[in-house]
Amino acid sequence: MTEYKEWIGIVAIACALLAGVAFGGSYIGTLVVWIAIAAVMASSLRFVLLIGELNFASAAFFGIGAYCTGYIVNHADLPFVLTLALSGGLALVVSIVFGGITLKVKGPYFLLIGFAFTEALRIFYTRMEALGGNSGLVGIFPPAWLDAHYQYFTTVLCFLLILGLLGIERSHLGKIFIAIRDNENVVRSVGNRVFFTKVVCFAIASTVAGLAGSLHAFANNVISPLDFGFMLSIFALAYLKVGGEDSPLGPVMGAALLVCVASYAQSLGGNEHILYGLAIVLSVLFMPKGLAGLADLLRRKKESVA
Amino acid sequence: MTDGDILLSGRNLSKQFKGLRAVAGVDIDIRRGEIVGLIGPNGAGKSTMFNLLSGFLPPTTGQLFIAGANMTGATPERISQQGLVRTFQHGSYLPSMTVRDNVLIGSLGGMRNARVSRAEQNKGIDEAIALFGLSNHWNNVAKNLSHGLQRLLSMAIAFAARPSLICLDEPLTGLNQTEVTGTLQVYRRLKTDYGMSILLVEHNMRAVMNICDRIYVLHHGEIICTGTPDEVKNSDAVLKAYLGEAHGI
Amino acid sequence: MRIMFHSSVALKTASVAAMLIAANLCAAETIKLGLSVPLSGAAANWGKGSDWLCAKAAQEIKAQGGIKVQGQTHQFECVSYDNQYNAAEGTKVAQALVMRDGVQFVVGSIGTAPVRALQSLAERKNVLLFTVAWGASIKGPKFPFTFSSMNTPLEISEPMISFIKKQHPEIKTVAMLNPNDATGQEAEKVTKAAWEKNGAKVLVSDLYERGTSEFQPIAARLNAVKPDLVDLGAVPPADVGLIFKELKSLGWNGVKVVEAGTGADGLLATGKDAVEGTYLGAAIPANSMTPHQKELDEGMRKATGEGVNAVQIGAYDAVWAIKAAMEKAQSIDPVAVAKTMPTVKFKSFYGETGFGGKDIYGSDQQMLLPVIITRLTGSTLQEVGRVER
Amino acid sequence: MQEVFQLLFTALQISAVYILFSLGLTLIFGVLKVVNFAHGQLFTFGALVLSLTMGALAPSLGHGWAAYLVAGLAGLAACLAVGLVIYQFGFKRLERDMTGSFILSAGLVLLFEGLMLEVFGGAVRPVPALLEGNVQMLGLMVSRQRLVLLVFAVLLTAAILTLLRYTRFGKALRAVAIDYEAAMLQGIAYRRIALYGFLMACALAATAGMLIAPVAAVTPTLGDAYLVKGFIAVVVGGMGSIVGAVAGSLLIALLESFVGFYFDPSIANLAIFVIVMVVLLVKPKGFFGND
Repeated sequence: MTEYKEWIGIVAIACALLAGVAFGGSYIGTLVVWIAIAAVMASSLRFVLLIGELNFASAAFFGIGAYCTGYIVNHADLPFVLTLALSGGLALVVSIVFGGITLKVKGPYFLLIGFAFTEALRIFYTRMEALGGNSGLVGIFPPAWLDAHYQYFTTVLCFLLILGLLGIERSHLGKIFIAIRDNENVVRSVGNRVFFTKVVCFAIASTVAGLAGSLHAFANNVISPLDFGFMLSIFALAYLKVGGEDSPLGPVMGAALLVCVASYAQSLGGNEHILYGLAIVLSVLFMPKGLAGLADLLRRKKESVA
Repeated sequence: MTDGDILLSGRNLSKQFKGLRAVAGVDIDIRRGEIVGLIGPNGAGKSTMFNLLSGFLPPTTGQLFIAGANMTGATPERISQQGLVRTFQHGSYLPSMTVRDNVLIGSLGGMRNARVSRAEQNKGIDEAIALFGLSNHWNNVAKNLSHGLQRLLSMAIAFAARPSLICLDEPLTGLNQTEVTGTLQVYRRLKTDYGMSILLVEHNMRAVMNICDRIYVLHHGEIICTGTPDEVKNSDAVLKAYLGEAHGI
Repeated sequence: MRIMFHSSVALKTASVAAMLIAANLCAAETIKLGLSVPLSGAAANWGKGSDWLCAKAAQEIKAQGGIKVQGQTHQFECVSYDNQYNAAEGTKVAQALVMRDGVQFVVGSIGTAPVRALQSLAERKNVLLFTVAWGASIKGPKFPFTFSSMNTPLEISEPMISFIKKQHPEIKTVAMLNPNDATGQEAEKVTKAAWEKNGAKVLVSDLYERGTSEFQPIAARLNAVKPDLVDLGAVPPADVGLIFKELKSLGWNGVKVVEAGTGADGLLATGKDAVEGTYLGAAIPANSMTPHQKELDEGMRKATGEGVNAVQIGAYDAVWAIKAAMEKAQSIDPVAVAKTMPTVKFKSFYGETGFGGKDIYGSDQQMLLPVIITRLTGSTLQEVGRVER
Repeated sequence: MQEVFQLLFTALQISAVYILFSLGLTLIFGVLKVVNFAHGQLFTFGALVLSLTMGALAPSLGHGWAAYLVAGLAGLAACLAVGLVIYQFGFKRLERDMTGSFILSAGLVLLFEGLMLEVFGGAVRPVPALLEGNVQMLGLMVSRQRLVLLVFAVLLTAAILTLLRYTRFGKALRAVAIDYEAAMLQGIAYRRIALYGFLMACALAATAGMLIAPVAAVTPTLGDAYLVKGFIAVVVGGMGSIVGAVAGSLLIALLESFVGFYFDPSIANLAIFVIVMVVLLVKPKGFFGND
């Protein structure tokens, strides 16, 4: 039973969110979509953390997916599913090239190169007429047949992606990821291809981020270069850290909590940043295992009392 | 001895670091089913030698053949696929994972190109765990194990890859006498039951003399003596090299 | 009806409900006015000022007896959210304003990208939208609910440039710089055309990243072509000061123009004596302020640390325009109000005005405001020219 | 030729701030192995406190050296106090946890930026120049304040290099940077060295912020642009290396100056990001990195 508790937890949260879409009115529905997309971003970040790297380029791949979708909708009339697939595909191709080059460096260097990549792409968008320059792209609507159900569709797809990532994590491949984080020389010494595996991990996470970006573009209808700055990675980091990075439930819980709190905190004006900042600082210092760790602790306490 | 018996063969291997010649023109041969010791005073170049053989460092000059294939300059992954698996002196395990998952990683590396059923794979993992006496700890997280068990685990990981040559970097350090005896027993089984060769870098001279078929003595990056334990013990060159060292033979 | 699943949402609804109840106690009916403005980052003061002026206008209207529609008296209440100048946050703000808070009138929205996000929702949901964003692409008959409450380069550039050319007939060459964003790109196009039309040659026209900290290379490049005049179009005030300062230290001394110059404080804070004589196209001159304008200016100084500027005034004027349109239409339905808006006359910050702009945008959605050309002398702005429209 | 000369000099001037900024970053990384994103906030905080104190002192002391000195000390003290708090209650608890401490610093960025906006407001604060006017040097016009900045950058870099090379504290610091476990075995008090190293970096950030204040737009977002460039300088130069930080800063300033002049300032920014990726491909540890 405990072996499947993360699966059950994630599915339970997904069901709760879907119920929110069904009964909660249109704003709650939108909120659910944001939570789902944020949860995917945080899960993607966590996925690369399995090999021990902090992937600041995740915002860039999210942006690549969104811009690919925006471009297709504005310039070519392709079917929705194909658009989604192409957006994920572009993120995949770019991530293989980018990862294949940069995963040779580790730790802070990898982090900062991802940061530079994100910022470079952002400036690149502003200079591209075809991508709408600084104003970005508008009119990115889901097709008519899906419009009424788009919130369900996005939520379900997002959670399928999250469950897919969890599935990979629990597979032998996922164990090699964690082993690489633990001690990559040992993994290499017994004949596992470390670099190749790292690129695979990075490419999977980036494809998922690209798909999330595409869903985001359809959900928001409008995108602009500043949407995909490095702050996006920092926010994803906040979801992950508050939720707890040890458990696959963490990013989902963190995203749900922080997106709701942020929606509430909007009325605080510019103080939203203070809130996010405080949330990160406090959880790093006092809740190093995040919400998921806290839940675990409570459960264990209850068991020991009972 | 015929060429067919030779599993690993290094010819004129050298490694030059900025200004320092860590290994200088070493020839080394290891036959199938042979336990070979590599000893020498601190700083003799043993670790560099290990890195050269396992592909973690490319040699400056010289050539490396494993099971007949030229492995000069190959990656550690490639060399491991060719049958050579090594352990590391420190922390040669995966601290956050369970004993079983540690061994699983070893078996995954070993079976990269083979199609093996889940059941067979599990059997192999259990066998490795049992062989190194870790059966009671299979679900414990590696970082919580005692030092001695961690040493055994690092050998179990290497074994699970089913290499033909297993290179162990000071595997007995920190083990108590019973553990040492038990481990040496396992080495004999690796040789007899599984036909594996072992290359052993070890400071515990009693153990080395006890278990090894042949010994290479490295000093200042060069092989100063090679032969059976008895031959090495009686070599003048070896005695001279070790003089001044805190521990003699 | 909503069914709540998240405690935070429930909490929020409870507090909104509490606010509504409290509001209902003091007024018969309160109409919510929304703002989607930057409240953090470099442009935070624009948003904070807009918020303050919206509240101020609502307060003035209340003091004058509220909005009278079909025998009922209504009051305004302002709610501002931070759009962080990007489309993603702009969407969140749009959703919160329109879908959550049920706002039907937006009096202030800053930044082309977030405004497009808001517009995409507002036009579909019949929400009336006032903006000070410059992009011409967001205006016109395609967007019947969108109105603009600030002069843009299309209004400012031509009259201002011909005025300056008359003042300085010796000007032959111009160097231009604009920020690399929607506003800057828009300004660059219009201003460049206006200079060429008035017989000056544009030697160089560059874009730079907002948030740039070192302006020496930029100044060096502008100075290298030795222009008679430097036009900083839509460059924000603090950057204008830094650029003119660097230009001065390079020995350049020509005519300085900033079409979007909204106030002297930012320029002086960074430019000191190097900004002397700069022409601004969107500032409120101190020497010709009415007592009421002075009162607002001083209030703004207390609230944000800087004097009032044209960006923020957009929100103030929008509130009054909506009041006038509601009373004229005798309705608080945004569809009726939007229909009436182009024909309404009302008292803006600058005086009596209405709407126009059909010749440029295709519909009368542009608030007709005077173009006031000011010049920085010492530490104050003097009005040197005014084009009424 | 004159043009190239002018651009070179411009690059030199710009690099002065980048150097002061990146020295602090590289020091923190060297000693604590922390990628400190909140460094820019300390830089900003220094400048804001300076402007506030200068404003308060203006009636009694005017804008002379005395006012500058007092305000400068106030800014320095404020930054050191903040630095002490974030080290003692933050980074110390996450010793050598790269991911954890980076996340903490990212949280601090959001928190500080929000707080400073709340406390100081978004308006640009005027700071009078320490030295007004320009001087003619080798046929080039240079502002005096920029020269002061340049002199400070050179002096501080020299001072830090001397400190690291010739004092006991400096040697301990380097030992910690190379291998902190070995250093601890040698009896070096790692915690104390780490604290002093961190505070030194804070002081550098404050100094840089206060020196640039008269020639920059002092707002709560002042440090953001420097943070990005400073990090790129450190990465290109090699994290933890002092010489690398200087070299990286010079490279960025040169790019900004020359690409900005011959192409377009916005392209210059793009070029900087592309260059960092190219450099890391060729030299994965930066020019002077050895870690």
